[in-house]
Amino acid sequence: MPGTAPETPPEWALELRDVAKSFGAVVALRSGSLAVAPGSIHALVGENGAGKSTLVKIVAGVHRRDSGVFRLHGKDVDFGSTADSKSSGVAVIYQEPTLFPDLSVTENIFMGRQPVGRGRRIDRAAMYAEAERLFQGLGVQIDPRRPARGLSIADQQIIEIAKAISLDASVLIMDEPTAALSGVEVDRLFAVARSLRDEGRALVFISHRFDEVFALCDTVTVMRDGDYVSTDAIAETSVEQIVSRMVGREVAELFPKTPAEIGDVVLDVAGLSSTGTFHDISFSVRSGEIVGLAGLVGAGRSEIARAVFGVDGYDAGSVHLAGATVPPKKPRAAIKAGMAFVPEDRRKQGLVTESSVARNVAGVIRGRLTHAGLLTTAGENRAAGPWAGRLEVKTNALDATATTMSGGNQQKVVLAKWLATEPKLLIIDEPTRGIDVGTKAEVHRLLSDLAGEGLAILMISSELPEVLGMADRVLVVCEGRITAELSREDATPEAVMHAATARITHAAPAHTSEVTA
Amino acid sequence: ACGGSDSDGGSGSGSDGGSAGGDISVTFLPKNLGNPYFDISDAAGQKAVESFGGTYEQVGPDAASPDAQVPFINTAAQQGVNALVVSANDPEALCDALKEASDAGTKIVTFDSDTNPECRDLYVQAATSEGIAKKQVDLIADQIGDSGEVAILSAAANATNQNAWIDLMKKDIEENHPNIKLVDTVYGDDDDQTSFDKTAALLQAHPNLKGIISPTTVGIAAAARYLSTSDAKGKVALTGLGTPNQMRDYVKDGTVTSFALWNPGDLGTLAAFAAKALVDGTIKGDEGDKFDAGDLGSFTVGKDSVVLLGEPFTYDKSNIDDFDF
Amino acid sequence: MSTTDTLLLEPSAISPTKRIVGELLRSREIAVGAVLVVVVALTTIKSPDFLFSSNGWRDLLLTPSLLLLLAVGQAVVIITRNVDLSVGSTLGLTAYFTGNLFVDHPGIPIIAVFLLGLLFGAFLGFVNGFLVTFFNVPALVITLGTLYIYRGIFLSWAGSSRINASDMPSSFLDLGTKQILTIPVLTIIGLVVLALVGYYLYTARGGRELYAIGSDPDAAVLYGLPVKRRVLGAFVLCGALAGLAGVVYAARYGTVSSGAGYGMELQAVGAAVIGGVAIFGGSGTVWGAAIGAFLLVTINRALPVVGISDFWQRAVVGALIIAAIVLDRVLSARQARRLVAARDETREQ
Amino acid sequence: MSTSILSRPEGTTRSYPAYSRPLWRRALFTREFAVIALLVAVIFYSNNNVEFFDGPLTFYYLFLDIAPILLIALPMTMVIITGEIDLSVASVVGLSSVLVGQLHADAGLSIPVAGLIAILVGAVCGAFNGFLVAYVKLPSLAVTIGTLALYRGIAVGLLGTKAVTDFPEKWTDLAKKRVVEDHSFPMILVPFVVLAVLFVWMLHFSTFGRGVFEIGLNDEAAHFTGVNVARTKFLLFVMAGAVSAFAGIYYTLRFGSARGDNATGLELQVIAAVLLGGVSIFGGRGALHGVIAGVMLIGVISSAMRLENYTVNVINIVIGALLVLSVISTSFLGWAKQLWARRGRGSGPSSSETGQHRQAVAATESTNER
Ligand SMILES: Nc1ncnc2c1ncn2[C@@H]1O[C@H](COP(=O)(O)OP(=O)(O)OP(=O)(O)O)[C@@H](O)[C@H]1O
Ligand SMILES: Nc1ncnc2c1ncn2[C@@H]1O[C@H](COP(=O)(O)OP(=O)(O)OP(=O)(O)O)[C@@H](O)[C@H]1O
Ligand SMILES: [Mg+2]
Ligand SMILES: [Mg+2]
Repeated sequence: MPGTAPETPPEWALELRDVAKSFGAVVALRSGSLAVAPGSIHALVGENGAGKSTLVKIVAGVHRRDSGVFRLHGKDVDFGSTADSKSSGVAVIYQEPTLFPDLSVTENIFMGRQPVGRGRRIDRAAMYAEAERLFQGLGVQIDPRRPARGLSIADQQIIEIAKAISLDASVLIMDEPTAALSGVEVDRLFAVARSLRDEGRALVFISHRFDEVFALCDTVTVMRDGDYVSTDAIAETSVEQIVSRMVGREVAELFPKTPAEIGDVVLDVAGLSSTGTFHDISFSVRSGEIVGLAGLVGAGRSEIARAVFGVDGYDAGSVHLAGATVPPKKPRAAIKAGMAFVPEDRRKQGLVTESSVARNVAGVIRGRLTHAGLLTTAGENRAAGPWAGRLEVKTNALDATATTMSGGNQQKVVLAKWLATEPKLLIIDEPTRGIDVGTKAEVHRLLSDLAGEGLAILMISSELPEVLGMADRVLVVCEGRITAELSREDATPEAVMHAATARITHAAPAHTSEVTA
Repeated sequence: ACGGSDSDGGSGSGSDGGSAGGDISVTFLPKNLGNPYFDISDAAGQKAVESFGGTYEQVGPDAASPDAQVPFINTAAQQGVNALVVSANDPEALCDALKEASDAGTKIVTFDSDTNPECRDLYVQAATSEGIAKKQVDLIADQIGDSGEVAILSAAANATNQNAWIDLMKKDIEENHPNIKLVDTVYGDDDDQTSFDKTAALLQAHPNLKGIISPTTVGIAAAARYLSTSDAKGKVALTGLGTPNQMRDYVKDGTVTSFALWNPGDLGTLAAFAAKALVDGTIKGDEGDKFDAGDLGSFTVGKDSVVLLGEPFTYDKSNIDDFDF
Repeated sequence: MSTTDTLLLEPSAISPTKRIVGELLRSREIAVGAVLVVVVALTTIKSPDFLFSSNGWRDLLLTPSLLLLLAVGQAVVIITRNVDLSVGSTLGLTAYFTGNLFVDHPGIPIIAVFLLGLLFGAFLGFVNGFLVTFFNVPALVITLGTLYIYRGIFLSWAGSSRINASDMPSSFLDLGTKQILTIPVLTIIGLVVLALVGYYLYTARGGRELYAIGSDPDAAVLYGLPVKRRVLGAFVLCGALAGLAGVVYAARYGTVSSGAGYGMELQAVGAAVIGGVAIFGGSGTVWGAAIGAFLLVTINRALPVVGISDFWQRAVVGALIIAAIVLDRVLSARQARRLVAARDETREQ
Repeated sequence: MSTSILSRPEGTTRSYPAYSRPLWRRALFTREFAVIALLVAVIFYSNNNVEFFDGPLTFYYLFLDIAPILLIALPMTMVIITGEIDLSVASVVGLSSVLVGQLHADAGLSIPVAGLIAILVGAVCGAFNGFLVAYVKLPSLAVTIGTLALYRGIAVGLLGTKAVTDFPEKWTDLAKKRVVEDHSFPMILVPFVVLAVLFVWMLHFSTFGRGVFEIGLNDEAAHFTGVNVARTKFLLFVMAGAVSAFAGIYYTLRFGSARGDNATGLELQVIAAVLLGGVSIFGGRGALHGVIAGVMLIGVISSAMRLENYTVNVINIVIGALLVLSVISTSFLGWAKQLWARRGRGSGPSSSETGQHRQAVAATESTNER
């Protein structure tokens, strides 16, 4: 039920009307519309796969629309490449950071338009000075000469933002720029965005976090299944209204946490340390319990999880699962012992996107599927089918690849793969990152049900509501150390944030004493 | 006609001419393609084959290795060519393939570089190994005053004929030239660049070097080129086996005094006629068999089914302009 | 810098001179250069002629000039995360083309021959680049194919003819050894090319874009860089330099037969890798590649002088290539460990 | 979702078809099938048009010639599927050849013992490559360029000017013997078939093989699902070394001559054949039947062209062109298909496709390739 597109006022900075785009048989965008006025911040929301990023990429000149109207400042345009859009004053921050790891952060910002001196020589001094000026404006301290390799996702995102700002564009589009940022950084980004708006630029902001949308934006456009749904002034709408438009149905409760019976200790981590990443980490997870690992981005939560599972090594400490020692650096052994690990980066770590759904789902259990020494595709299909079905993965056949699946769907494939191993402990890193509300609720319900069945769950999340809504117990990590352990009742946003920023704000040497048992 | 090639080994009797010439197919298989020496001999071979009305083919690998030659021998066997004229990159490695071709009815003539005797019907030898070795030793001894350090720049490390000559040269030097010291043997793989660089290395490694013998046409040309552009020009003597066209400039500019070679064209011609004689049954390859080789005259098969072209000929400033190959 | 909260990363507080000195000390180019100096020194101790005779000095500079050109071109292509395996064949084909020019057009000016050789090589490089960029297919496969094709064309074209010294004018051949202020002309050509390419890569936008493309080709497309044009340019440059190397080959060796340039492609890649050009693109310099070429050739020349038998030389070269890349990895691993440890320190403050 | 997740009885939720396309389309529209079809076409054409091709010796010689490539292509396929490459295989062939010769001639060992030692040394050579690539994490292209020179250098150094040629007739004959008298299949095909079955099982029907593909597509994800990436790569390099050494023994016995320069340049032929057979150089894609057809195709074309008296240069041009065409065709077909699909849907602004655009799309999609 696509709504009617907004009326054309005299001067839209960016205007898209009934834009369509297909990739082979996949219709990514059926009829997308978006109109952004200069001097405003416009939110674009929609479920995973609604076509937001596709719309962005059409504006950026990465894709060409199949049909529809595309105007910039009232003029019809048709970008054949990203260079075209850039020269027309459009800056885009893509959903995935697109940095050149070998080059310095400054070169990353100015690539292709470096300040040149005599004889078209690049003026490096001017470039570094300009970069420092940009960073200062953003209130961050990054060595302009350091290479982009090794930057945390948050820092990468900040470079992307600096890059976009430096373009001095009249239209700035940000596709989920905050997905990897923590509160402080988000605030700073918002300040910059507002000042850009006040300079009369048009901004498009894409996010799955409604609090951010409401805090920052003036107008919001909702998309669903490649169609335009509605556009409203923020002041005249509500979260419930937007959610129901996005989903087109009633969304069940977002955090359907049901109390489960908490049993014996399943995972016991003692004194885990790894130089440069985390120190002296001790905690345990019981069966039926969901333990949340909270903290700022870059605090080292993922590293802890990776070390526990064994994809990374550690210098000291021990990991026990159901009483048995889990050897370090041996994921196979951890799996055998009953551990499952849903990593934070689905596309890079969670699954082999170019492999079929069946092979992905059967990926960990295929050792068991070998009969008479033979592992066959048919066998994998038989084993994978039911698990894909149980998690309601949306695919038309088991040999389809996960390449073009939406994030939520991919997450289900990853979950199916690990649940197929029938684990005792599930470690899940950012279970709903980049996932829309509808699927989010499904994932949460699933986690709650699994805990109800006696599974021990260690959940890492940067979304405070998720941690607070789902966890029985919250561990707060700050700069590689556990700075607080809070029960469900004690875990208020204030308490968690306090512990998460403890060492930064206090810079107290006697930090360990803050850990509450 | 070139000196040294007019063999007087055997009178011109018993030749009944190329009567049964008919449609004899002869395939030439050189060590590798693009080697100037074989280009000359094979071209002469072609002329000879066409003169008796046969069909000529030249095939070969791009690098001088035996494993690359074998498929071409196999192909010749499949095609059932009447005769295969081959210069062997290895005395042993080609044997089985040649035997199979022989079983398929193909006459096998080796030329320039031989296989083991039992693997072929006839070997057309340019000159006796002793003769070639002695010639080169004599030339270098002459040029350096019969004393001092010399080195050898050879082709591939496993080249049959090269190694045979090198052994004979060593012996000859030991026995007859006590003041000459053979200090090094290096291998240029019959590649211009490698031979060139190895020459440079020889001069670096042996500051007292007085002479270089390079018993291969590629090697001697590359060495001459290096010497002609270096301080050692005129101080380090160079000799060996070379073709006049490649060496002319270096003889004239004084880098090289003299070098030796038979006429590779005559070698090709003789091989072609030998092949024909085998095919039409004039000879069997036994010792004492006689056959006619067109302008070259008549030849007699010697011990081990070897036909000898003659002795190497010495080229120097006085005669080099008389030759064009 | 007024903000003092979240110290994401430490900006460089050290002085510029200290930083530059530090960078130099850590640079791969210096390390390889040092090895080169050691090799030359050791060999010279063994045989002073290696450096101090006029021939020794000349050959020291002259012999690597061929590989230098190939390595520079190869480095540019590798920086864009591609590779050109056809350079050896391109060199051979151009060398033969060069010789033929003299045969067919006696009296042709030498500068014209250099230009035509360059153009001919550029054309062969263009074919590679076109196939790679237009069809979006892996360079390794394409250039493996053209390695065979170019060499096949070379052999068919050359057939039974070859180019001898007498086919080329002596003024051209003299270039092979001519020296200006004791520096051989061919080396000067190589060094000028090196300087031009190095300068372009470091100071021009286009040069930096080559690094960006190699660092992450997909990001380069999203960024709006002219990826195809740049990669095509890199291949054309590599081909042109291989073509130039072909002319140099003809001048230096005075003879061109079908073996010219055989197997040089792996040497060129090897030189670039030894010189610190990352095989997966995005980093390294042509200076490094040039020093790598000098090292590779000089080791080859030094081995016989220090008395290592002819037969073992290839083994030693192989071992040295391995040693160079292992050393590089060890050094960078140590640096990474230092960075990690430094993170702890900043946290403890 | 109130019922149990972990142990819910099957069949309560939706089920999926196993395949999205019918069998014939899955079978016919593959690179492998295209190579096989081309091979059949070339054989058919040659049988009718090339004199002597239908003779009794053609396939016998063909198999003798391509046997080393066939053998080495098996492990090489797996190495390339993991996204690595091994350029040192031909040098291992040379080294093994020299070792067999020296151990037999100088040390007086029997051929089987000498061969076994050579295979062990080959495995050690492979292990050295594998160690540097898998555990030290060096790029395989660079590592094996180094060992290409190193192993060849050792082979040449060990042997010097000597060439060992006196091998017992029993063994040299075996290398050329036919499986059944008067048939075209030489004995070397027996170990090849055994190895081929083993490798097909390993690559296509074992958990190890699934890991190999996953490593090629996404080695990080493979690591996260418990695939031992380093050990897998290491083992593959060991296999490549051992099989190359075995090929070296065959080489030595077939030619009756142990030489350090045996099989020079073979590595590029093997890689060309593997790539022609449909294996992606970026890893993750490929199948052994395609590779075997690819090796055969190169062999048959060379054989037919030699019978037509083409020399090696023309054959090289054809093989090179085939390699280029084979990779171009895939991307060309994909592009044509895309264009076709778009045409079918009617015109829009996109009917004026530019190269730039294709590039951008290809780049976003080419992540598949990597
Ligand atoms: N290159 C492509 N090829 C094929 N299908 C694609 C491609 N890019 C996107 N799609 C499909 O188009 C649809 C829209 O994707 P898009 O990335 O625009 O969604 P989105 O709204 O940005 O979702 P998210 O919130 O998860 O980022 C999805 O179904 C996706 O699978
Ligand atoms: N000061 C630093 N310099 C360089 N890299 C850093 C620094 N601090 C953190 N990192 C890196 O940034 C990355 C982010 O850390 P990590 O993923 O463990 O954080 P997290 O708490 O799991 O956050 P999230 O999962 O929400 O991104 C890590 O790879 C870490 O090594
Ligand atoms: Mg998106
Ligand atoms: Mg994390």
